[in-house]
This record gives sequence, C-alpha cells and structure tokens, in this order.
Amino acid sequence: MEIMDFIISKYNYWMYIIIMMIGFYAMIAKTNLAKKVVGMNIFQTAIILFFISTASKKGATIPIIQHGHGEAADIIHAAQYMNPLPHVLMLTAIVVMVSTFGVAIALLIMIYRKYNTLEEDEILEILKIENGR
Amino acid sequence: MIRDFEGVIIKTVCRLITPVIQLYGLYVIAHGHYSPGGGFQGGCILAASFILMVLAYDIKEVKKRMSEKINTIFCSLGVIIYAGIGLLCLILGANFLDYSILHKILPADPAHSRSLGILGVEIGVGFTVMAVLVSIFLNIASGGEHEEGEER
Amino acid sequence: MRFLAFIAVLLTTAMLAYATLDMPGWGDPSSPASTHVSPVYIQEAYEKTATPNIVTAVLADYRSHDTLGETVVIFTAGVACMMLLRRRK
Amino acid sequence: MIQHAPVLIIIIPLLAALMNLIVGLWRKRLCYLFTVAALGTCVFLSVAILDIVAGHGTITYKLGGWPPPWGIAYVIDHLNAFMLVIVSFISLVVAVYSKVSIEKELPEKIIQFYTLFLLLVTGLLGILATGDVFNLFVFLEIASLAGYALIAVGDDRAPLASFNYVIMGTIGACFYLLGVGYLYIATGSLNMADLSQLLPELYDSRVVLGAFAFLMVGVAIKMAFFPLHKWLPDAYTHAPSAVSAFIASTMTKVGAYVMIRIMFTVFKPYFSIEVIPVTAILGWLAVAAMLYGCIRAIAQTDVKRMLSYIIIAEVGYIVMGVSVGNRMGFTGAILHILNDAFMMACLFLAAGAIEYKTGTRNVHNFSNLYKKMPVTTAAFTVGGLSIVGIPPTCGFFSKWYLVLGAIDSQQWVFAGTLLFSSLLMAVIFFKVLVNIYFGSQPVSGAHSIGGNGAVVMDEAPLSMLFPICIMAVGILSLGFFSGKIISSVIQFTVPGSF
Repeated sequence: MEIMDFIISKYNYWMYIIIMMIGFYAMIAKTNLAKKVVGMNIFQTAIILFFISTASKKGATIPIIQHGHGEAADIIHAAQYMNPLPHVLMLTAIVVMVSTFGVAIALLIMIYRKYNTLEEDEILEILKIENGR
Repeated sequence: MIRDFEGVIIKTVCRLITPVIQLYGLYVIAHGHYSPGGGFQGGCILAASFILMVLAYDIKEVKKRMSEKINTIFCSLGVIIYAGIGLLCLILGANFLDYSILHKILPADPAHSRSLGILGVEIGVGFTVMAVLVSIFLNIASGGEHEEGEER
Repeated sequence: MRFLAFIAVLLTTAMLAYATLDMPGWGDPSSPASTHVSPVYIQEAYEKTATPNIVTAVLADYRSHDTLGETVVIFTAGVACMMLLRRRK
Repeated sequence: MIQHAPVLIIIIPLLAALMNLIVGLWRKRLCYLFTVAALGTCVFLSVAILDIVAGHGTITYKLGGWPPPWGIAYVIDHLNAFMLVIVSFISLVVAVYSKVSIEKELPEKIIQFYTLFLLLVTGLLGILATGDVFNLFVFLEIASLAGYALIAVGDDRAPLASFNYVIMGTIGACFYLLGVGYLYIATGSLNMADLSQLLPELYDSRVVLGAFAFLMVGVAIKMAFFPLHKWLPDAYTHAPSAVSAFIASTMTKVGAYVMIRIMFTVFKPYFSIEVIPVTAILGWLAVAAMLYGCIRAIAQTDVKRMLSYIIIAEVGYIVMGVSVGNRMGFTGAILHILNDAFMMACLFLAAGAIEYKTGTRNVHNFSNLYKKMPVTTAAFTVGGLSIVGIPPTCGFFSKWYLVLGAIDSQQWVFAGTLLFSSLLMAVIFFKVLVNIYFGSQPVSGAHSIGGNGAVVMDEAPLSMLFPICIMAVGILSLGFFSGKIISSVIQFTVPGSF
C-alpha cells in the first residue's frame, strides 16, 4: 500500500509533466507555425497548473479570511487557509502568457501577409527561391 | 453574413446585456478585497463587453464609442495610476508602493490606507487590461486596418 | 528533426520526473512551501492591510512590484501589437 | 531622494514610455526628446548608485516597505551597479543614434518604437536591479516582449526571425519559471538572499538539482549559449539597425549576468563548482561556442550576420571565464561583459551607419569605403581591432585576464582555444578591413558625383556619427583605464571563495 500512497501523493506532478511535454513537443517538432503557438499555450498552462497544485493543503479552504463587518477576525491558523503565494504568482504568469500569445499571433498575421502560408517548410521553400535570385 | 432579422435580435440582446456586463466588471474590480476578483479579472470582463459589441455590430460602431485615441490614453493611464500611487508614496516619504504612508492624506489608519491603496492600483490595472485587450483584439481581428463595417 | 525533438522531450520529461521524487506530496501541510513564507501572509495580511482576500493583499501590496511588472507586460503587448499590425490608409 | 535611486532608475524610463504614447498622439517629435532625457537621467542615477555602492557597500531597497522574504527587495551590489551603468549608458548612446535611422526605416511607427525601446530598457534594468527570482522573470518577459516586437519591424525576413525568437525565448522563460517553481517547492522562498541561506542544507535534494538544471537551460537560451543559439543570428541580422545595436550589446550580457547571479548568489559557488560539475560542462560548451561562432562568422558576407555569429563566440568567452572558477578568470569575464557591450555597440552602430548611407550590408561592397565615410570606418576599425584583441584597445585586456585565468586552473585547452579563436577573428576582420582600405572595386552606393571618379566624402549625419565616435573613444579609453576599473569595481564582484 505504500506504493499507492506514493503514487497518490505525486500523480498531480506527473499529470502536469505529461501535459507540459505535449505542449513542448508541439513547440519544437510541429512545422505549422500556428500549432507551435498552440503548443506554447499548452506548455504555459501546464506550468500554471503545476504552481497551483503546490498551493493546496489538505483540509484547508480558499485564502479569504472569514470576517464579520468591521470586527477583527478570530485567531487565524495558517493551516486553515491555502497558500496564497502560488496563486499570486500565477495571476502574474497568466498575464504574461496572454501577452506572449497576443504578440505571437500578431507576428503570425505579419508572416501570413508576406508568404500566404503558415507551413514552415513552404516558407523555407519561398526563402530558398528568394535567395537564389 | 448575418441576415437582417438575426441581426436585430443579436443587436438588441447585445444592447441590453452590455451595461450589465460592464457593471459586473466594475463590481469584480471593486469587490476584489472580499471575494475572488481584482483588476485583471474585472478588466477582462470590461474588455469582453466591448468585444461582444464588435461581434454584434462592427468595428466602426465600437470605435465611435471608444476611439483609438481614447483607447491609447487608457492603455497608458492605467499604468500611470499604478506608478503614480507608488510615486506618491515615495514623495510622502516612504518607500515606493508603501501605501501605509497614504494615511497622511487619507482619512484612515495605516492598515485601511493600505486597503485603499490596493483598490487604487487595482483600478489602474483594470483600465490598462481593458484598453489593451480591446486594442489587441481590434488589431488582430481586422489585421490592423480597423475598417470593418460601413461609415454611419 | 522529429526524432531530435522527441529525444529532447524525453530528456526533459526524465529530468522533470526525476526531480518530483523528492517533492512533498500533494496537499502536504508540512511542505516547505506551506511553512516558510506563506504562513506570515495568512496570519498578518488581514491585520496589516485590512483586506480579507489574502490573494489580493499579497498581489497588490506585499508583491505589488510584481503586479506593476505584470501591468507593464500587458501594456508592452498592447503597444507591440499596435506597432506590428496597425496600418493607416 | 537619492536613497530611492534603485527604484527610480526603473520607474523613470517606464513613466517616460507611458508619457511617450500619450504625448505622441499630439507631438511626434517630443518622443525623441523624452526618450533621451529619461535615459540621460538613468545614466546619472546609475552612476550615483555605483558611487553609493562603492562607498557604502550593498544597497537593499524594500519595495512597499515589507521586509525581504515577504516583500520584494532590490539588492544592488557591485556587480549590479556596474551592469546598470553599462546598460543605461549604451541605451542612451543608441537612443541618440536612433533618431535619423528610425525616421528612415520606420517613419510611421516612431511613437511606438520609442515606447517599446524605453520598455526594453526598463525590463533590462529591472532584471539587473531585482533581488527576487520571480520578479526577475516578470522583467525578463517585459524585456523579451519589447525585444520581439522591435526585432519584427526590421526588414522583410524580420517577422519570421522574430517568431522563431518568440518560440525559443518562451521555452527559455518557461524553463526559468519551472526552475523557480522547483526552488519554491523545495524551500518555500523566492528571495535570492533567503534562498542562498536555505539551499545549502538541500544540496543533495533532487528537486534542487532539477531546479538548477532548468534555471541554467532557460538562461542559456536567453543568452544564446552554444547549442541553444539558433534564434540569434536571424533575429539580430534582420532587426532595425538601432535595435540590433542595443539588443546585441546588452541582451546577451544581461543573460550572462543572470547566469552568474544564479550560479554564485542563489547557489553558493561550491555547489556550482564542486557538488555538481556544471562549470566543467559549461567550460567545454564555451569552447565549442567560441570555435563555432568564429568558424560560421568567416563564411558570412552580411556584416550584421557576421557580427551576430561573433556574439555567439563572445558569449562563449564570458562563460569560459566564469567556468574556470578562479579570480583571474572571473575578473576577465566581468571585464569582457563591459568591453563586449562597447565593442558590439560600436560595430553594430557603424554597420548601421554604413547601411544608412550605402544601402548595403554585404562586406564585398565595402571596397574603398574609407574614402566616403572615413570616421565611420575608423570606428569600425577600432571595434574590429578590439574584438581581435590588439593591445591598446580594451578587448586585449579582458582576453589577457581570461587567458591567465585558464592557465591558472591548468585548462590548457581553454587557453589554446581562446587564442585560436582570436586568430580566426583576426582573419575575419582583416579580410573586411583590407577590403575597406585597399579594396579593388570602386566605392558602391550613391557616390562618385564629384566627377573624374574622385569619391566625395559623404559621411553619416552628425547624430549618428557622434554616438559612433563616443563608442570608439570609449573602447580606447576603457583599454587605458581597465586597471582602474578592475581595482575600483570589478575586484569586489568576485565571489568570496575564489
């Protein structure tokens, strides 16, 4: 049963590794540029999942303190609430992800205007012909 | 694309729902202290209302309500509010972004002036996120030409 | 190319998985991440910032410089898209 | 007010960027003035910071007034302060230079160009000033995003080159973020000083090992270290000339700074040198980088692409100096960061001015160019000689220290490769210089208006010429003052255990 406990306590990391590697493979192996961008998104999302999974504590609730109106809160135990820091970091990372995605899409539009295709090998063909001239 | 009678339904629903979405966006920004939410989330919701209008009407119609100049100013304004609050703290004598010093000019104790400072920067973040997401959407959707739809 | 990519992916996976073996289990309340810095946020945040939502308090006060950076990142993306795509006729 | 200098140096270019966008709607010309004024202030502040650090030691600036492991702190020691001066000074020089070239290359995008340029500077300065690993990631992304966009507005091929840079750069940033995540899981902290105290107990943990590996790979991608350099030549070749001058001279150096910071501040030197043999691996890769960069550079005809390959070799030099793990080598590496920033800026600025006037980047078309552009070609010559390592220029001194460092630690192959690659660089540059001064073909471009085949002197405009001259004079004077720079700043940056 120890092995089961081990797997249960670690499987979240392994799941995110699988998702991340799907994205990573798409980024470096796919020849369609749009698919690369999609892979980039998957990769970053997996990192976000990973960070969020480190925030959890068994038996804890979301990090919003129970409070009355205007009164001080009761004594707060750190074990009652989840770790807020990974959430904060990931809010920042989500924004970074959105921004990178926007710029990448803008670049894709520029590339499409120029070559009328998003397939990397076709673009390389066109470049070869240009170089030959 | 859209036939006329469908257009009428979509436009009417959009007209009805847009103010509600915007109000909800403002609520999410302002209520970030007490519930999940905050500047980025609220800004996204506000931007969604404009994007809905682009989908239901067209780009020209939206640009009549929020011109490119205004949008550009909003982009900067949000970050200026954020950095400005930081600089205000610096001028009042504390470190950059140390909101507790704001109790000198606000009617609140240091803890509550921190709370108000947080609200201030969240509003700044909301402005920037809204304006930037709308601007990115318009640029990407129209390939940078902003010419969809006819002049009215 | 595909083959090289596959090798790279396998290597990365191996490295990532190898490192997970020493990680604290999921939801472990005694992991370093839950005991070193974060308890102070949970205990102090409401008292010092009068904000019940600790995520907001940490986001916009304790680590407010990160959030300033975040806002600048999205501003940069906006200006970048404007510069790359906007054409006037 | 001066105690707030560490944060003001980030905020002033940021505010100038924001104002640029608003003011630009109304008056385009003010953008240039704003940019130059803001960057001038930055140079002043960075010198003031260096002065304070040299006098009083490390500055810690608590943002938001929160004590470090909980809040974010800026920690500025000799290394940071030194790098801040380099980056802000070069940004000012390139900003002055950019006026004419940008008006020619991007007439419709001046406002956005200056906004993004200032944001790029903000990002780089933020990376240098911060003492928090996650904050560093945020600023890294600001700098990278601005860099992607600025590169993409270059010539025809630029969008594709920039897209490849986006993909590679994002992989690098993601790996860095993963490394930060692993460190966070292992220790629960994000502050560099705090991490360096917590980590020694965990040096046998697999999580820390993984974190170190991912941080290193991520940074290596960002600084274009040898097997991960693929994006660099294309990106730097096709960018607008002012942009490639700035990015080429500072971006890779900031990457090298981050690598040094991780190896010797976040982790203790004995971890990077003894616990796992990362310095040995880096050293051999650096050897490969030097040879690869030089050999590929020989074959290039496009001057900017040639210089881009040389950057790969220069990154190899810096990493080699760090990896030999002794005082001499480290001093050489830090001095080479400074010198290389100046040399690359000088060469790229000169190449940009030549392209501005003759419309060509092909070195075969440079014959007899000295008749047409004497000052620019003189600056190009100084830069080239410095890269080769001819004594009065600064390049000689850093290579001298690097060779001494390699010999000190008995790494004969490193020393030999360094000398051999200098020889290869000599071949590269003498080929170009001979063509410039003794070329057989007539001068190309819009010329020979003077009748009788005599070439009229047709220099670049003064706003371009002045920065180029500053850089060339800088290279020579850095050579003269290198002893003083080492004794007053660089010797304090060497980690204590060396």
